[in-house]
Amino acid sequence: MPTGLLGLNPWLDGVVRLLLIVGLMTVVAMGLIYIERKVLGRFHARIGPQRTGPFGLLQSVADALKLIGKEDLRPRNADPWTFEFGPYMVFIPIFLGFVVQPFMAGFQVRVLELGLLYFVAVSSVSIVGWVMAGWGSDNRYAMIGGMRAAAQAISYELPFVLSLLAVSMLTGTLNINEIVMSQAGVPNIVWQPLAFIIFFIAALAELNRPPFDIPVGESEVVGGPFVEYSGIRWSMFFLGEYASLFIMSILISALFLGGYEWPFGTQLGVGFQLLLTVVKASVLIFLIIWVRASVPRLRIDQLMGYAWKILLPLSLAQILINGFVLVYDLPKIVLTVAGIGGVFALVWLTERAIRRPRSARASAIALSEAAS
Amino acid sequence: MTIPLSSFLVLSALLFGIGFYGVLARRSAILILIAVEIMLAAVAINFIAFATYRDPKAFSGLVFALFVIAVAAAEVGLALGIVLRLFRERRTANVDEANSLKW
Amino acid sequence: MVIESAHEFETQDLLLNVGPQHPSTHGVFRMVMQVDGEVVRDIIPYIGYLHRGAEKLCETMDYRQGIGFMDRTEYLAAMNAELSYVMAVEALAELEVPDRAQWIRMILVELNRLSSHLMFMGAFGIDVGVFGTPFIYAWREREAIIDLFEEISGDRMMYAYLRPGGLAWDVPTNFVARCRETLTAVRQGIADFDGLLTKNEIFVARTQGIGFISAADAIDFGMSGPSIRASGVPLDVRREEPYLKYNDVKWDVITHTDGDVYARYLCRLGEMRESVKIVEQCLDRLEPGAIMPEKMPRMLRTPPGEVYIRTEAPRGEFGVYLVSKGGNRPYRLKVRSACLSNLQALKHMSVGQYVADAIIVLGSIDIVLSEVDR
Amino acid sequence: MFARLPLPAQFDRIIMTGGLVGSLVMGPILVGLIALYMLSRISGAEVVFYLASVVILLGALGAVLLPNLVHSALSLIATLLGVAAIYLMLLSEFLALVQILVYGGGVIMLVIFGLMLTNAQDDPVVSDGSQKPFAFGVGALIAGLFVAAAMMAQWGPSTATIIPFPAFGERLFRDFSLPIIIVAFLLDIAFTGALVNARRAESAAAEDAATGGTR
Amino acid sequence: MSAETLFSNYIPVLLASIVGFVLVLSALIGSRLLAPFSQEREKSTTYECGMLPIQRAATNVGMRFYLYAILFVIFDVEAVFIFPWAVSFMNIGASAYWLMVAFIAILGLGLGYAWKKGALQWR
Amino acid sequence: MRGIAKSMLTTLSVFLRPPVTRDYPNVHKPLPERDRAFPLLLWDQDIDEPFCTGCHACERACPVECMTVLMKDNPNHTSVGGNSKRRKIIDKFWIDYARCMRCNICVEVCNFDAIAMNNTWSGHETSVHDRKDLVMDLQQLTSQSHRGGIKEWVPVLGQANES
Amino acid sequence: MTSEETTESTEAAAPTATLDGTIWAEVDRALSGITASAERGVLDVIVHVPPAEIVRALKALKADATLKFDYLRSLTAVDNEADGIDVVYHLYSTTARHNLTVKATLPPTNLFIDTATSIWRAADWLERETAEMFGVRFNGHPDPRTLLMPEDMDDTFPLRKDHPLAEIEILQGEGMGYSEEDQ
Amino acid sequence: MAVTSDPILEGAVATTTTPEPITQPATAPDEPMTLPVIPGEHPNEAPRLTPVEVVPGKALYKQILPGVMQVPLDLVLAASRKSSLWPMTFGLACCAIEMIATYMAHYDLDRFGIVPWPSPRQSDVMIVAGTVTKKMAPAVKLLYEQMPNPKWVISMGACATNGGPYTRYDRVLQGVDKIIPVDVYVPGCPPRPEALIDSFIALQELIMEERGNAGR
Ligand code: SF4
Ligand code: SF4
Ligand code: SF4
Repeated sequence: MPTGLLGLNPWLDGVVRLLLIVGLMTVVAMGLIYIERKVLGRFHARIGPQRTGPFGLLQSVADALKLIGKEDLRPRNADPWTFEFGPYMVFIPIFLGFVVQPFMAGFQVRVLELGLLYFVAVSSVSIVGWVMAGWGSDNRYAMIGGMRAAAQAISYELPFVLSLLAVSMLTGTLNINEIVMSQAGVPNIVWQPLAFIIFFIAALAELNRPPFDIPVGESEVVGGPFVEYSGIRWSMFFLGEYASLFIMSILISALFLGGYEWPFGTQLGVGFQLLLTVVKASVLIFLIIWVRASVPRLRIDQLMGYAWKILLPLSLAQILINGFVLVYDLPKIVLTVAGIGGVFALVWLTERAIRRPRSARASAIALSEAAS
Repeated sequence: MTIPLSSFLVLSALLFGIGFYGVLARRSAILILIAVEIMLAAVAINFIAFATYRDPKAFSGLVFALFVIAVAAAEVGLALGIVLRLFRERRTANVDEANSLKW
Repeated sequence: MVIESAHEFETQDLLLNVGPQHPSTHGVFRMVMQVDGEVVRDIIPYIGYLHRGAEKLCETMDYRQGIGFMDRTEYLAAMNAELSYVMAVEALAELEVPDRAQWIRMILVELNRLSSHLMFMGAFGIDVGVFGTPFIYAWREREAIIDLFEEISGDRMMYAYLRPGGLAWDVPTNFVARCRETLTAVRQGIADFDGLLTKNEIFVARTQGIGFISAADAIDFGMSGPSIRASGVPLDVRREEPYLKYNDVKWDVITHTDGDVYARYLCRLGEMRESVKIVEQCLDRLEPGAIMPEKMPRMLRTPPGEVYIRTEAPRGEFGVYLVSKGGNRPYRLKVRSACLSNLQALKHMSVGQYVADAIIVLGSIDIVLSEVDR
Repeated sequence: MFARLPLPAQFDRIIMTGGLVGSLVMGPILVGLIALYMLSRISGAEVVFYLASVVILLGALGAVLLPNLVHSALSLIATLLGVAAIYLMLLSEFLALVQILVYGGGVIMLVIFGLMLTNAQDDPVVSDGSQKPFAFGVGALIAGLFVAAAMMAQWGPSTATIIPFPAFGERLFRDFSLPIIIVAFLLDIAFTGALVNARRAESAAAEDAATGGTR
Repeated sequence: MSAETLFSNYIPVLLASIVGFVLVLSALIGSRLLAPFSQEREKSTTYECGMLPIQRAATNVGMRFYLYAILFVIFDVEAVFIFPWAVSFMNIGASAYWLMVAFIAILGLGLGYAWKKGALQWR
Repeated sequence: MRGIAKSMLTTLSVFLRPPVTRDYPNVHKPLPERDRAFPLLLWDQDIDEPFCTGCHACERACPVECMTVLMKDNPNHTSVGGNSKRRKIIDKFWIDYARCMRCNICVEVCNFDAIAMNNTWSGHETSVHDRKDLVMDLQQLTSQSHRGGIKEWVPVLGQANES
Repeated sequence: MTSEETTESTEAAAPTATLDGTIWAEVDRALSGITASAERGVLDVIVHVPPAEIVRALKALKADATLKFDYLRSLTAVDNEADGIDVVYHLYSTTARHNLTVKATLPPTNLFIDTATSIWRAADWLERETAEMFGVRFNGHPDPRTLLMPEDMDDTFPLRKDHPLAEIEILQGEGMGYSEEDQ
Repeated sequence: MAVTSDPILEGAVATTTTPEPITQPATAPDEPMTLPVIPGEHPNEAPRLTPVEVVPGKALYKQILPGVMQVPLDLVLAASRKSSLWPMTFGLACCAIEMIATYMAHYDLDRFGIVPWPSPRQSDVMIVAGTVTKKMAPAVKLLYEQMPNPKWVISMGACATNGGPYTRYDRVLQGVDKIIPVDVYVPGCPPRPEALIDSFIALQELIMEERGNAGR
């Protein structure tokens, strides 16, 4: 049997690494909540948490403690099993996703041969938890929210998977570590700008971040599947959300930005690698928060249409182009050119699709007249 | 491998039996589909088990299992479509009420 | 075969209850939507959760005491509400308002229109789903206007500053300069909104072609304000039946012909620019002088009679129907609420749209519940 | 101190029950398995195998027995995830993950949507009745036959090898090109059929709405 | 890769599910210890913007969701086939590439059909 | 997407501006002198008694009936040997801050300039745990003025609005 | 007042003033066959129409080619106690830009009037409100539920003059503060 | 079906949503139309406006831990609660505007860790900002009841405290403390945003003072 960290047997080794991950996840999720509030505060020309601890640093801790000390309600009509197990189903898959995240060379829980497939497979399960929460709450907002969440997640999973495959085609492997290491020279974003953008958009949708937050949109469904959850059970969803935000930004940086690698060699040591990961992930997180502060929410039909009519064909095209270039051994720069062309196509298609033609008004009139 | 092949086969047999019971005993069309899924899973276990244990190249069985998964997915989609239509037109998802074919 | 379970398979459209406590009903409005999938099939609005009898109470108050209630009736544009009320009293009591008071009133009313439209922008941005940002931008500028009002009248929202005949007291000496400062801030705010929303594809996609109402329907429903002007009816009391000094300044009635939510948004944005223009002209023409008529009775009494005064409030025509039977208090006071009429058209505008659209259609009407319910 | 534990009042919540079920059913099994493992009676792999089997069988039983169809569907997830673990035991990493991906994310969602659409979350258990003994008999018979066959047959020694994933792909796409194309057509056909049926259903619903069925 | 490596790779996955479960459970137990507890009838009514619920929530959702789910399952299966292809097509060469082109094209036809039939349209 | 980019640039420009937050409990924004918090009774420092004579004018004029005025003979009146010119003086005075709508009418109707709106922060920071504590009695109403803690604002043309 | 100069003559709101120069002539023509009388209000002309004829009159006013009162500004009522209840319509024409006030006086014993919802949809909620506030019943109203009142409190009419105001719960004075101090 | 039943009392309203037009006879029915005005309290009001009794359930640690060991836990819990008071987004009238202003950039309640959540299930504080009419009161009451313990109520403004300017109208509830217990009252009509912040500070002090009750 191969020995892992500290020469322990694989079980113990796994436990130790997982416990480290648990600590990391808790700290990071709380930190992310704090950071998001601070950054959003700046976007809103205000300060954000300030009075709990120095610079409000203890804000998330206070929130967490308060949530633990908060009564945990279950509505009378709720379905007990689904309602109570919803948080588990949401949280555990996200936690499983940590297993393959590359933080630095040599530290991650496990290097899986099929790491990407594993990640995709595992994270697709958590949507069941959303539906459980939504259905189990016996609440109409929760129900609609859960359904929307499911529809959105399955729609954006395809562009997500396909653009991720586009990257793995370049390297010929599904092993995240190998993908990262193959980017020691040039990060993949250079070869795959289109895939990067599609992946980023799909990741936003998978994370239910704006503009894809219709399942939890306050102005429509008052918080979506979690309306009825209170106290610690609710905070599990919350924690999961931020943990997956963290995972997702690590993953994007690993796949497209080169993770812990950079073009100038590895002589600076593992600490520096960790720093690189953190910096790249932070940039992405800032970007995600920035998007949150700036864009309105899409409507469900636009959201689904965008996934199926624009992102899916484009990512299929990206795969075929990648295959063509690789099979016929064309210079890699073709990929870049095609990718940039694809980005333009994406922008053009987006603007065309989203800007409804004026004639849409006529149909709106017809509809409202038919209905009334 | 320390687990004997027969363990897998027994598991798959039990699973198949449960699925069979579900198909026969329940009347909701959707539950019958669920039971069919269980049976298919049992079958796929058999395929892979035999492939792993009995096929030196350990290959065809895996591919078969892959195709089983693929076809099962397609089957669920189609069957549910039919159930939905049945439901919409007959107001029921109960197979016994849908046993006449003249709709 | 006995169908034992048929009742379990009855299909029913989802009844979605929105309000009275819902983040996007702008107060205590409630509507029940009949939803099929995500499409709204029917809407029943319920109002009256804020019906608190301002009209009835005003009948027991003398004319000055009533001003406070007018403030609270239209709390987002209290100046406009006060203006209608005092104009009604003035019309009955035949008071002549001095020029300076009129100019100041006009400045204040337009500033209040600005702050009310800013509020709309913010709330509407939230409805469309931008996380907090528009609200924050709106309030940054609104706060400037509120500060100005506070310096003038002493209160942030309930100014109680207009009086039948003129103003309660004169504006501070640095008023003009402060006003110009505020206008600068507001211009920045308008620019921010313009940058944040107007061209944003998602915003456009969410609002264009949604909540259409034709000009004829809008007139039939008695809509007014930006809501009707967005349908192409240039109905603006300031232009049709000018009061104060609106004839003496240059400004345009903003109309759009699309009649959808986006047009209503653009109308308000345009109106904000017009208001800035108006205030600037007023500031230029403001001269020292009296703010009250020469001879004011100690206790204002009105002869018997009745009058229906309409002014253009930010949300539309704010009418005050005042019946007096003599004495120092109204016999009957009726507030014609623009929002009530606009809200009536909600069902017409949002049936057949998506749930999310129904919510932004509601947002685009820009209701103030205490004006609807009074 | 324990006398002051207000157990019934405080622990009536299902999650406690969930924890209890977890510990009462899975706990003894787990403890037993670990004990056996410690006593070197069984290997680590067998521990996992028996655990997975318990999960699979419990899940399957839940799926066919639970009255509420949504519960059935959710309990099916346990079965399918367990089956994925079994695939893993059978050295097929890829199939295990595909099982999770296709079933856990896709098929279950499909089934749940189907349930939500037909309003059939509450299965007419009442109407099940008569067939149950018969079904049980047949199911037990088949399972018994298979079990007997599996136990009686002499299975030779294992020849298992792990195929590296790229090699699997290579052979799949070299040797099975025609089936893949056929699968593509099959998927297309299935999907078109489903679409047509669903759209028919939808137009039926629309007719409902139009003829005042629901309004 | 040997079977042992495979297992040792997936041991943390098993452990992680247990750890995750225990994490949630312990948080819940901690909350049970610290949080107040009361059973009031009104408190456990379903939240509905301050109104008592009009009807049970579990009514049917739109057919649209279902259509998208079917589409998703089909394309998910497609993705499943692309996974092994992506790592191996370089070894096979052009034939595998064109096979995949055909595969995607056939499914693309299906998507196009659905598109044309308006299955991707919400109304 | 260009429009979205524009939105994001707009938000970024705000991100780069300094926050506008007033750090409230630490920093109090200067209140304008016209600020109307709640009415207070003024204290006649010369004679050391309130200005208020208890004439009930404000009580009658208050639109929400939140004042109660009880008047008494002034024990400090010149006729009984004191130094005050007020024959009658306020005995008990309550204002229910919880009901007052801060309309300024009481100030406008008072003929003795005995009541004024509090324009300091003390008028705003009045949260209590029991609503009965919001009923201010004479002592509470006058103490701030007694201490000289209030600068009353007299409208420049305040006489003009005796409607 | 500058504000009044545009529509009607500005001064003298005496009800007996002459109606020259107003739209009364047109209105009179449009209302032929209906016994209407008019007076001059402060801003608008007030037309009194018998309640029985109100729908006919309003229809005529809307349909008339020169008047075209297509916009219902407001609809309300005034409780004149013994003299019954006036239902008041404020009309406006978006094309011809003139105003008119129409009044129908209902005797206190028969508070029924026909609905105007068929003429302007704007009348819908306004009539519902008037109905629950004054107890006026609008015959043929499509949706005569309460609008502002709670559903179960629809049998009192708060805007009537005889409707009492609530007692104030007073804490100060003879209430709490006083008694405590005096003990 | 016209909706006549009270949704709060009956639990169900509008089984069919499209109101059937109630066709009234064109001729007036000859019932007397001057309905009696019922003076004083309306008979239907009593059940819908009964005050809420909070049933505090004690936390487990309060029951099993010895007294000394409770103290630090109480302190930590109270301190975290006071730094993370989440109000429900819930505005009733004019005061709500000032409440919104308090959330906004110039005042920024987020500095105190106060962020609004739309659902009562996640909120600790209910800010009753505005006039509680008798039509709205049941909803307010229900929302309060749906909040999990521990929960607090801030009554913001004159109307919420005792009806304020509208007290004398008989459709207005004379103070929200008639139906739910209130912890902090902020006077003013409307209170300034600073006054609301001040009330939060008062509430924080209250929480710290009552920390022995933290497990309530
Ligand atoms: S404050 Fe003025 S008006 Fe009021 S009682 Fe005193 S003297 Fe009279
Ligand atoms: S300010 Fe107005 S409400 Fe307050 S006490 Fe004076 S008169 Fe009454
Ligand atoms: S207290 Fe004043 S500001 Fe607040 S809701 Fe009541 S009337 Fe409006």
